[in-house]
Amino acid sequence: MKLTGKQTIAASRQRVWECLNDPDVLKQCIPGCQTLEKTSGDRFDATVAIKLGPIGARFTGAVTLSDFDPPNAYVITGEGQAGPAGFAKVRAHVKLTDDADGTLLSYEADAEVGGRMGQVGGAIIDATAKQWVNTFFKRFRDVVALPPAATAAAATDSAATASAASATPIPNPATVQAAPLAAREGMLPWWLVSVFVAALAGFMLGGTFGFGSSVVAGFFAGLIVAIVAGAGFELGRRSATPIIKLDGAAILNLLREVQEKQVQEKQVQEKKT
Amino acid sequence: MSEHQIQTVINGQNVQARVEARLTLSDFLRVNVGYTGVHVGCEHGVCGACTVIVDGRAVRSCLMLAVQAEGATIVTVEGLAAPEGALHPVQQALRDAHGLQCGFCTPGIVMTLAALTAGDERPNADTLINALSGHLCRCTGYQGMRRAVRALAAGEVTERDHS
Amino acid sequence: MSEPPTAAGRYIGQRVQRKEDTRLLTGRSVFVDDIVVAGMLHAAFVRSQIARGKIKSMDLAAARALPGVRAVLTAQDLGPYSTQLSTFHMRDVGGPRVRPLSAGYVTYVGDPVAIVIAESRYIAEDAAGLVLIDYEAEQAVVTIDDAKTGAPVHPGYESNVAGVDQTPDNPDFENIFAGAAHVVSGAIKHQRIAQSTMETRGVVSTPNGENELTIHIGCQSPHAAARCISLTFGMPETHIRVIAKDVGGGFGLKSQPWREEIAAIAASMVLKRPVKWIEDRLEALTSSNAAREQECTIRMAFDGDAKLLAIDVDYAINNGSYPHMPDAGSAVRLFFAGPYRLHNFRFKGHGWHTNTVGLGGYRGPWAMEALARETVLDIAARKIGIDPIEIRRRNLLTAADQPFTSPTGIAMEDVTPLECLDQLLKVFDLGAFRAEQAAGRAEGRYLGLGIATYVEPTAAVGIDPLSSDVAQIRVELSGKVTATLSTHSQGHGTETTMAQIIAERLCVRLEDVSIHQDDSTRGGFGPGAAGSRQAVIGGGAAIKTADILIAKIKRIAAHVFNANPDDVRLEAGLVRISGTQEITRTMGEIAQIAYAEPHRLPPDMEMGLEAQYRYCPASFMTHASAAHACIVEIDAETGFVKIKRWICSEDCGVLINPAIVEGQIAGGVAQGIGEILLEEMSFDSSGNPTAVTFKDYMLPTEADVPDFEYIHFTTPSKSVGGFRGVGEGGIIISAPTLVNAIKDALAPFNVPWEHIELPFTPSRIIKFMEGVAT
Amino acid sequence: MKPGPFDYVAPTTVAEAVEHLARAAGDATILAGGQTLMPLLSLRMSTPSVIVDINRIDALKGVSRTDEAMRVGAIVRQCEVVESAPLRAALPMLVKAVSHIGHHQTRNRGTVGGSVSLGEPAAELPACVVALGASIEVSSARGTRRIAADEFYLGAYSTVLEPDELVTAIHFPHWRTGTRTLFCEVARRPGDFALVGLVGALTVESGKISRAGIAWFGMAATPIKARRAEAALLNQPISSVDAAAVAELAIADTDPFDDHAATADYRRTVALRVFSRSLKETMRQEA
Repeated sequence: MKLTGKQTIAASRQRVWECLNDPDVLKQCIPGCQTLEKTSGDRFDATVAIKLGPIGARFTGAVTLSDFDPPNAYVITGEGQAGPAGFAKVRAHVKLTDDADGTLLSYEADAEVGGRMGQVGGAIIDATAKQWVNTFFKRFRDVVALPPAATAAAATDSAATASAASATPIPNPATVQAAPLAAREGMLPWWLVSVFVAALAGFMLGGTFGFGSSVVAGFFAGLIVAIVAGAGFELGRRSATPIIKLDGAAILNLLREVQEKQVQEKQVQEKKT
Repeated sequence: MSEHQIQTVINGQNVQARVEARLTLSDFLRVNVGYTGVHVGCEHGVCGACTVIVDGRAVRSCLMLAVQAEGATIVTVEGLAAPEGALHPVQQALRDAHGLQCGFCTPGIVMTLAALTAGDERPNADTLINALSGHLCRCTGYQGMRRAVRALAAGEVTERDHS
Repeated sequence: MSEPPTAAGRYIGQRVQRKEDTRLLTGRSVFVDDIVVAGMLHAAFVRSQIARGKIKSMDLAAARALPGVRAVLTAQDLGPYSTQLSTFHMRDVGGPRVRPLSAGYVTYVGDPVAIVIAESRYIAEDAAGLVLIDYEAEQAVVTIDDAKTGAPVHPGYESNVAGVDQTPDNPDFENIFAGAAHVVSGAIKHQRIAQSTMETRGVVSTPNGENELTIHIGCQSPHAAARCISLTFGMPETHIRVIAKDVGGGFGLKSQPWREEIAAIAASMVLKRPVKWIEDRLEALTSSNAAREQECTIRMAFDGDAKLLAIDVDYAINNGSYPHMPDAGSAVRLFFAGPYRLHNFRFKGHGWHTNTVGLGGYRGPWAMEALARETVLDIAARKIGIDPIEIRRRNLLTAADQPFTSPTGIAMEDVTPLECLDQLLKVFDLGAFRAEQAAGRAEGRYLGLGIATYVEPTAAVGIDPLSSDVAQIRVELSGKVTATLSTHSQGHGTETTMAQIIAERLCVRLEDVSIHQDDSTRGGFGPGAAGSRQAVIGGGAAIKTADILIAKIKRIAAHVFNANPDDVRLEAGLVRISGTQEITRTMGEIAQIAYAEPHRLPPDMEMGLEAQYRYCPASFMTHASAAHACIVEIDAETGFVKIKRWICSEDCGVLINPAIVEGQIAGGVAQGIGEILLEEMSFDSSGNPTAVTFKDYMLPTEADVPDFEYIHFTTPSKSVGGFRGVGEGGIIISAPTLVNAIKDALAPFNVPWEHIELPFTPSRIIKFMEGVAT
Repeated sequence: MKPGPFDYVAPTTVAEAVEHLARAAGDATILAGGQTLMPLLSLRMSTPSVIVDINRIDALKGVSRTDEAMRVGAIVRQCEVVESAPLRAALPMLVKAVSHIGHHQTRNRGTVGGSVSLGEPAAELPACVVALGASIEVSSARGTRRIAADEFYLGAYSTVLEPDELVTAIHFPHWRTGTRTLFCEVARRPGDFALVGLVGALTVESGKISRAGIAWFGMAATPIKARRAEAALLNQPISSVDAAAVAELAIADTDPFDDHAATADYRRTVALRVFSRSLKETMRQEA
């Protein structure tokens, strides 16, 4: 399935080019991207979750950059398997040219959805795949247009799955906070993080700091939920991803993270007042 | 994955069981309870072979979880004929009319027609025939089924002993 | 039973209720998935998601580690059991070597690469989902056109040609066309069809004893299945017991165990544990051997009187990757002349391999001969300017023409297509219809009449495995009758028809005859349901065996009561010996003597009351004849085709049970309706199937099939019993009948019918009506 | 085809249900009638960690009449709609459309809320809520809100619902008694999704059309409100409506696609025909 598009970006060609090669930017722009880990020069392991109503699939695979012609063009390829649900391949040839309002990004993409998704989804899945590709470039335009500092700080929706039809799904409270954590923790899976943050949200709002009883309560609540989620996880629904075992150290680190975060936030608030 | 204790009445018998959350009602009835007359033909709710009567209504048992049957009263094709062997009028009508060949889709059709003819007033042939469109049969071309339905609607069928 | 005793001994030709129905109606039937064996494990397959490519790596660790998983086996793990499958003809007829699981290279979406064995199907599927496969994908060859130019599907082959089948060269052939008054041509592209048995394929394999197997499997003959399995694994049949009590439809799909069944059996032998595999519908619509998908272009030459001079056929069939049997249309060629006075015939057929699931059998596998011939005959009639009925009258074989041998060597001595057509036209008022049609058109209603005639070749013998059938009948001490036959039913009702024949012959009550045909270790070899053969050959065997018993009963009675065997007659379950005063004994009393009182038997007579006969008709094949007519109305607004009337005029010889005969016709015609209007097993350009549920693969529903009218014309065949067979005729004839009706309805739109593509979807019909051919 | 593993909860109150949704952080799926979800689970195209079964929540049951609307609880079964005397009287067009959903056996389980929130492009109920100007009552741990049907659908199977939100009821505004029904569905076989479908209501007062609500199904990725057609009909004398012209306006709003069941061209061609025929039939209806 072929599709083409254009985006005018209010930024220099050089900056657009840099962003095209910046994993953080790519991660923010790939709808439903949950992890993007550099494995070699131009290759990144990635997990991307797509959600379409009750239909959901988590693709594990790679994003590859190739055919470089800096700062004019390259090819970005994404391939992923979602276990029984099927697989997806997107290969986009991206061209940059100067434009009155900055840079004109044009792309020619070829998308293929295979396996069950393609077999059962038919026209609807095709339409979704198109939307997915277009959403990527729309987001890219928006992110690049931000000042460089903001780009780095911009919250990703890496914790939320991409609602393919709405260009920018509103992530729920828990996951918005989860993202920076996940980013710093690097390896932590989104669901685990979000579970903890959800559990800890309670005492944060209560404004209790330090290891109070409520913290311990929140901690154990989080742990229990995490184990439940972990069980579902281990029993193979996210077939393609490595199984994460809960270990005490990771949990303590995570808790410390949250503590630090609160202290920082508290300081910020005090400055404001 | 969560497990659940359920209590149901199946073909007049109290059944208590512990089931995995994901177990479908059709598999529960076939494997756990042993009512293999519930036939699984597509597992996506189109063929109708797995149709059973849940709380008086004909439903696809492949489109329900076993855990959802908690507290429900279920009738499968095994629960229709009289103990001494007299066929249910629906079964008799289908037999008289040669309404089946391989017989795999038959239990579902029997259950749909049994549910619709259970009430006091007799449904007309159109109502029954429209409900037949929810069942797929690859053998018969639906000829005998339609004859059976017309006979049922006309009240021409009586139970007969086949023990 | 509902038959009063007075009916005893009067069964052939009666619409008796089926013996199998009470168990099927009450849920007491036994289909494969109903079998539970102690220690049984459950199988699910890991299948290729791509149509073609090399397997670079397969990561089975996560799947093997999952609790409840007993094994994840690849082709290598099956070891000696990763064996070559035998074809439908049970011998190597060329084509790729087919193994239960693919290793290293996949050739269609659904190609099984590993089998997971677990404590439940749920867990097996969990584990299958955990297997990670890294492929090096290759360009898939999906259509016949792709196959002609694409790289060979099977490495080591020079091309994608699966086979070539053609008639010998005839230098004068083109001259016939050059000199013909009329030359008419037409081309048909037939979509791929999924047999869609309501019970999917399935097997429960139990290894036991010393290298023995007990196998419950969905099949069309336990004997054929046992033989296939024995050849595949190099085991003697004697070590294999195949049981198939109730089977939910076969239609050719279950004519032999294929890759998945064999893989499950192999796994049970590797693990030494009972293994169950039940195909789910997604597997059935992606990985079960499908059918049809052919392209056929034909030319017909006629003289000035619309007499058929010659037919020229160019045929191609998409075999897919691993067909049950590589085919280039040999059966299509064989039967193309049909019921017509044809002398000159040329056929060129090509079979192609593609990266799609292989083809298997489907009711009337040669049906393209009738579809192409009958639809182009209609084009010819219009072109020549005579009625489609008239062009058939001028060319159909008459009694005077027979015996007649077709250009492909098919001998016909007593076919009656013309008589069937005449019978049909007695109940159908052609003139009245044409008037109604004209009136309709005036007000924008589009009615059409389709007529087609054909002969159905049935009961072929001498093509392995198609052969004889055997019947073993014994009168028990109780006087009740047990019969074991090599026939088999997947809905055919042979349990009833065979009992009708035996009860009639032995003059006993139908309910006193029980039929066994579900176990390969009982009775003897028979190919079961294939080629519309069981009534003719199984029925013949039942009659011959019963007659042996009757003779013995008469000899015993005559000997015991000092009478002449000719004075002994069987009547209503009794043996009557006429003489000065008539003596009457029950069948049981005679059996008592036969089994228990040797001194009362004639000298040298073998004890007991049991007999066996293996029957094979004298002729290579028998023929049934038919003419069908249907009337359609096409909705000008939506292009929907409504079938308003359908008349089947058939001659399948002596009817055993008219209700069962009509059931065979109706089922076939309904399948033909699905073929023309609804069903399509479609693929995307990369070979991924796109009609994998019953929402997308559209089977006819009750609303799509009209009430059928039947006319039975019963010319006894020369085989014992006079039966002719009827299994495949309905689907073969219904397709052209319906196409012709649709063409007739759309006559006002001047559609160029020379090239048609099936199915006739509403989208295509609307295009026809807009004058745009697809 | 067996569902993958998940946890199952069957709350008895809306509060419990939305609590479960919030806790699952977007990884829960709501089980209503299950007539679409169950196949997706069996195909493993839906792999939630938690299934929240709402069938035991009494607050989601039943049909009631408020001053401004008929309130249909989210888990009112489709068969109940067809059998409901109040709905037959108040919203005959809804009842007619619902009687075309799937088959007898699936209507016995399938729910109103389930079909509305799924947003299958070729389904009857989403078109009904759009045509009749319904509003969708939604709850989450963050509160409740009402969403106008107009703004509810974003694309195939995608709506403005947040992952933690639950549809609790549909409010169908009252249409003056005697409002006429506009309905037509073209499907390959009984129970199949529509190739072309339209549903609508026309209120006629003293010979003039005083209110019109019309929507297509199967004609785009979402139900399509035939706004231009509605505007053109408003205040027109019912007797002198140019049905063909209105049909042209109606399909102008659609964006049909090709699939295995029909081509986009077919849908357009046939939509034009059935709209104008159905409208003519509606014009002839006795008020």
